[in-house]
Amino acid sequence: MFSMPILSFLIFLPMLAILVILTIRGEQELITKSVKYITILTAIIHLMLSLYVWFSFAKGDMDYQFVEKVALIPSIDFNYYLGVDGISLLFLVFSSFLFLMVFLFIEIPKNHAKLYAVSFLAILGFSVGTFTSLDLIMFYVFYEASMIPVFFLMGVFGSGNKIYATFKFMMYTIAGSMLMIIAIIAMVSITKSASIQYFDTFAFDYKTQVYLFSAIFIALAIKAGLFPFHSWLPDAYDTAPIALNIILSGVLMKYGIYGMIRILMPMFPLAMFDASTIVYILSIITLFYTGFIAFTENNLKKLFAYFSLSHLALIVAAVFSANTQGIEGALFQAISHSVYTTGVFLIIVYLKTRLDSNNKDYFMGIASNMPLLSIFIVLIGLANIGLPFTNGFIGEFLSLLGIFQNNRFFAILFCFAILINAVVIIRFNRYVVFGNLNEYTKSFKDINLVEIAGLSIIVLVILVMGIYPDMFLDVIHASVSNLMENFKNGIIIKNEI
Amino acid sequence: MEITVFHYLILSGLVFLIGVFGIFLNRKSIISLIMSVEVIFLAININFIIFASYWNDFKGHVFVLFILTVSAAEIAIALVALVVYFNNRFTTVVDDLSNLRG
Amino acid sequence: MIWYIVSLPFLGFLVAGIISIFNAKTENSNSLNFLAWLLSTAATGLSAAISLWFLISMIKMSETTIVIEAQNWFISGNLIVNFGFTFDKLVAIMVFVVGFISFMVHFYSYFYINKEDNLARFQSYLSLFTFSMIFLVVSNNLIEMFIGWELISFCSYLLIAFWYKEEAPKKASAKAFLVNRFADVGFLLGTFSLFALIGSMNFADINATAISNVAWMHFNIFGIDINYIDFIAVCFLLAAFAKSSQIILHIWLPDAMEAPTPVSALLHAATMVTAGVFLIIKLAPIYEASTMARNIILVFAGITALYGALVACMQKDIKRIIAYSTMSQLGYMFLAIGVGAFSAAFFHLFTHAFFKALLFLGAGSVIHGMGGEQNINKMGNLWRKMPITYICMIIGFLALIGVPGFAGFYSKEAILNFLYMDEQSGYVMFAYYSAIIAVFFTSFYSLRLIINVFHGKENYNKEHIHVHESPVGILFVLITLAVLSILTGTFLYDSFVGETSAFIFNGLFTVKTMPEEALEHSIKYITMGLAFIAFLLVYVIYIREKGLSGKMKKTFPSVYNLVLNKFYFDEIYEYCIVNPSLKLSRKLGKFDDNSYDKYGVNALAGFMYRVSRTFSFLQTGFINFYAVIMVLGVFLILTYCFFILGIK
Amino acid sequence: MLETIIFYLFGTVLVLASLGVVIARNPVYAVLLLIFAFFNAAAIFVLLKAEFLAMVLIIVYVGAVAVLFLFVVMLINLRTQEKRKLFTKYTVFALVLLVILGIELFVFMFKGVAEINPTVMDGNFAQLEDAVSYLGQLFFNNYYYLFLVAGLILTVAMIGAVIIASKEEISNNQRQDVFLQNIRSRENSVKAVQVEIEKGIK
Repeated sequence: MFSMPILSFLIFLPMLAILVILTIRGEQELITKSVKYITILTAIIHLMLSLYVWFSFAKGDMDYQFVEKVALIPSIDFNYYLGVDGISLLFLVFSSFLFLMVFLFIEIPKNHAKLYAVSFLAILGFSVGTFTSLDLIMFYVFYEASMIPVFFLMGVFGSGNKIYATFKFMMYTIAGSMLMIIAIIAMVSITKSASIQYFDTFAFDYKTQVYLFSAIFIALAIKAGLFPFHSWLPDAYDTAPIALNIILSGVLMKYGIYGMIRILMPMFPLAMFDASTIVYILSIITLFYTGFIAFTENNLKKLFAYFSLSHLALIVAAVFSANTQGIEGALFQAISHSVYTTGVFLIIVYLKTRLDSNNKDYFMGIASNMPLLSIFIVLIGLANIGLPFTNGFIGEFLSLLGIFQNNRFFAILFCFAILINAVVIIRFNRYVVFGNLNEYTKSFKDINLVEIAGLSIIVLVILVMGIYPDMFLDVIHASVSNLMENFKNGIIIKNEI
Repeated sequence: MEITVFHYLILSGLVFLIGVFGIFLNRKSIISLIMSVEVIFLAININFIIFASYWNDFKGHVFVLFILTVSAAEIAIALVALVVYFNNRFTTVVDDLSNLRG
Repeated sequence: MIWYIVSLPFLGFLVAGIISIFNAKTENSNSLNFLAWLLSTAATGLSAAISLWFLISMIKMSETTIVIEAQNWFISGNLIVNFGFTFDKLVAIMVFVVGFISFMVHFYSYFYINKEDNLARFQSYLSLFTFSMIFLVVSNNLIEMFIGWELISFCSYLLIAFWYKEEAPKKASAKAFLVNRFADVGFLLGTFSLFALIGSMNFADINATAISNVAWMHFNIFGIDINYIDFIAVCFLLAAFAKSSQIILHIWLPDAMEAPTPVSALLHAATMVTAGVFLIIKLAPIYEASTMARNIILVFAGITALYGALVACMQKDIKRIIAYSTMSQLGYMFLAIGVGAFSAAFFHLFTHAFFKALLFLGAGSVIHGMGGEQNINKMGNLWRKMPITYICMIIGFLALIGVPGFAGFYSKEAILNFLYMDEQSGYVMFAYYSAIIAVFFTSFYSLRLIINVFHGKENYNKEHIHVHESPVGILFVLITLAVLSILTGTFLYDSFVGETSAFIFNGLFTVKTMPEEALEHSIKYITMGLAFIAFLLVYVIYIREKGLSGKMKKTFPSVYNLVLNKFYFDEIYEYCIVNPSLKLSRKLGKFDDNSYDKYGVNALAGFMYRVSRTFSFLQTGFINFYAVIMVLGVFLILTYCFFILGIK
Repeated sequence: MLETIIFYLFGTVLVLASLGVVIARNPVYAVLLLIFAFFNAAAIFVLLKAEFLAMVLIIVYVGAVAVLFLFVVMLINLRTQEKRKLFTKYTVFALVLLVILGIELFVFMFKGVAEINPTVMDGNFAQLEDAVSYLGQLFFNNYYYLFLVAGLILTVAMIGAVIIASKEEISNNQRQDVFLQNIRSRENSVKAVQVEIEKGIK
């Protein structure tokens, strides 16, 4: 269909930029400046190319498109195999967008600018690889490789108790990856194929499904921060630089969601079907537990860490509802969450440039002398609680509808998510936006043009997604219906056996 | 009394055991350790040759030659390391070589 | 044409909003404020005018429903959401009411809001509020309605927090938003189950036949069989109860009085609290099918009508009295719904909109004249100083009490009559008697307010407060509304609940009619008798025997305190829900920060560390030792082989 | 008959020489005994019709490697270790272990030989002809690549040895320099400064 290997190019473009950055020598300021321009340029080209993929993508087509396949190890059908369907495309474009936002609107630290930019570019490349791989082994390699730069970013650019947090994050990740690689080896050795497409039609027997499912699910649940595996996240958010927070919540946590949809659903339909109750219980616990913590959390970054966890729990539950509305809602909510969390962290970084603190108590009464920022805070807060015409609404609505169709009882509990989210944001607004001015906030100046631009882009995307969601849902319809068909077939086949 | 393969095997086995005994016995000098390893190699070579003759199969000889090659390389490296170590520490007593301890 | 009705207020919101941003930068300039006020008022007025024109042309038309579907908004599987508007005669009337009241309030605000405040911001909020209510009313399906539903709570949040620099508005706004958010949970669940049941969220598909086809369906939670229709009805009821502040979920409404008075008027008369009633009327087929839900309505609405009226009798704040009266009147509307008289409920909603707006704006006028004082005990003998306000307020209260000839009489008597006629079960009996008793209390608090504010001794400090009649703009609004409060009842009775009402409501629900002769029923005399007794009582307590209220306080201290403190609802909520959840939140936060890691993850890590330290004695670092271990290993393997393989 | 005598002669000497290597206290003696053991082993090789390998062992291994040993031992001038008891607790334990190991070893070897080919239970050797040329053919036809690899290994070992032993590497290590320590004086190590009050050192 298309001869240029555009997906490979999307993966290797950041690598190219890395090479360029590594060759820069000179004064610190010069380095910082040139690094900034190179990263922005790369991100712009990257976004434009991924938008090109988006627009030339045939929406009704169920098959993978832009496929590139080079055989690597034929005996186990291990290929360099890339391709996108609607689901990957959505994640691809939005991660590209988030990286552009990060490069454009967040300052590069003066020392180690090169390391900083290189790490982010590497994550960009690897994340594209993760979202477009059609081969299990490749998926794993990219998935795992994206974590390496995170260690550097957290360890070098972090603040506070960063070594502890980095170590914890690493341990969690490695524990999950260990289970995952074991499962992948088992899968490949059973089927003699590593191609993800192959598993659409291959049916494992029930017991194997359960074991493999559990292993991969735990790995992905660690990424998505489900309850017993969540404790890396608040610490990581607290210590990581804000740009990394955006990428963590916007891209890396979404690996979990993407993996569940891409791997667990088509490959282990029966196990997934049977596990849904357990996952619902875990999600409910996560949702209420983290939501409640977020009520009174004082540390801004931790607050939104817990809040993200609470959102992610709903998304995971929606994935496990395993019906069209649930999956589409989960996907939509996943990208919505990326966008509005980016907004939240941009706000935090703008507050932090005025006063370097994470403590909510220092930022009180923004509305009095920063009317513009407070408008943005309220708008982005609305997206967080899923008010209509923001993207959060569509995702939340579809997710909850999906869960309701799957399980009435849990849906009733999950619906209280909207109440919990509202409590968090309303409390946040009450103190930060409408609070009484204190000696620090009195001297704050309202946001400047660049900051307005950054927040406006986010708000624009939020509104576009909320008012015209069909633009994004349209892309995933075919893929999701294909997925659902495979899922149902998987269950039917098993029932016959 | 004819010499059968069993005699040869007993011989090589004895040499092997002596080499192992050397490893046990030597607690100090690293060079003695290396020499014990040499003795073990020798026993193994003899064993290979025994079976090569026994089965009328020359692959055993080939193997011996490779073992000689690799052990020569190994000895060279080991001895150089020893010399370097000696130059730094003025000793080859193995008891002091406990930097590997974690 | 219909698009203009919806989009004009939104346009007003955008314009006023943009102006308000500039306004914030330029320290509230007067001309900008005026511009914003003018544009937003004009937009709302235009919208109201168009809706009136539309209503008139709609009444002439024979078809019942006009559906405008713009396009597919979004699709997901079998869920197809069309973005569009539905107009039937009920909707057209409702849109007009909303537009008109909102226009009045827009107009009024310029004379009421202090010039130091950002009027442009206020106007933009008002316009958005209007837009969302109109959006809710004309919505095509439940999702659109939910959008309006949530936007309303959000706007009320913003408006209540308009004076955000004080503590009380902040608290009240958060309370209002969260209680309404709780209602949203019910709304969502109802929507979902309706979708699961009939596979659609369009109002067009929610009709009597569709509902009766699925009325037998059940679902199962933990072995309990639940009827779908009952479940849906209760879910939506939860939503409507919170929005329309029925008892238990009513706590936000009195606190919402922290908002500027025009907001209260808008919120109580047209936009927010009526949304719940409107929702139930929209979903009438479900409530016709579910007896259980109707019984619940009767009980709760009966209690609410009584509770609101009773608590209003003891309040001191002029706005709170009227707020509790709204609660009580909403109870009446729900009572009508409880006996299936949706048209009567809607009629009461309609008349109530006018006289409640009148009362609030009149109260605003009083507060304005008093320079911000809201305590009725610190007023008195104002009728000479502000005669027009006085007359308008009197008209409003007469309408509220339901004196024959005024609008409230017709609607309220219709409701009481329906209740009386429907008298079959204990629920209806209860509802009927509580409604009758509530009339007594209604009269009591109305007269108490009138006497305390406009008659009697002047209890305010004359040197500091210069009472004056309000500006012409305010009076214009008051007079208009007063005229409407008188006229709407007499002229429209027949078309709402009388014989011709079938023409308006046909196809929406089973219309129960009430001929005008029915009003000759003895209920009228009962209520008027009660009102007269109340008048006498008020006269005795507040004019003749000043000490009587003090005596009563001493005789029944517990009852007095109970009513004075609104039956301690706020305190109960604070004690049972708010504080425990905050406490739990802090506990969980500490747990997650310290204990979870300490005893969970880090404990595991520590255990592994200790294990590895234990085994590290094997790492002596001596090469010989390793060699020996190696040989030992060979030995062990060989021995193993010797015993396993050798024996074989 | 001659074969028997030669076998016993060289075999006995081989065992004794090996034992000497292990227990000799002077490393020079040990190396010399090792060379002696190699010679005896070569004789055993010849007995087993592996003349070429016997020559390789003597010329290459003894000529190069063992002499390298000797060199090193003399170069680093190892002193004779002090006299020690041969039979400590440790060695007794080792001996017991070795005896069991030996028994197991022999049982396996004999058992293996017996099991694999029951027809040659007598343990006699097959007759080999023209071993050298056959070996050459094997090497340069069948094991050509492996032969090259063996050469490569030797090369790498050589390079490695050179790099490790090269002076530059050694000088990078932290060594105690007694001379430098001795010439260090107070004057060029410590600086005394007059500090003004409340100003500190700039």
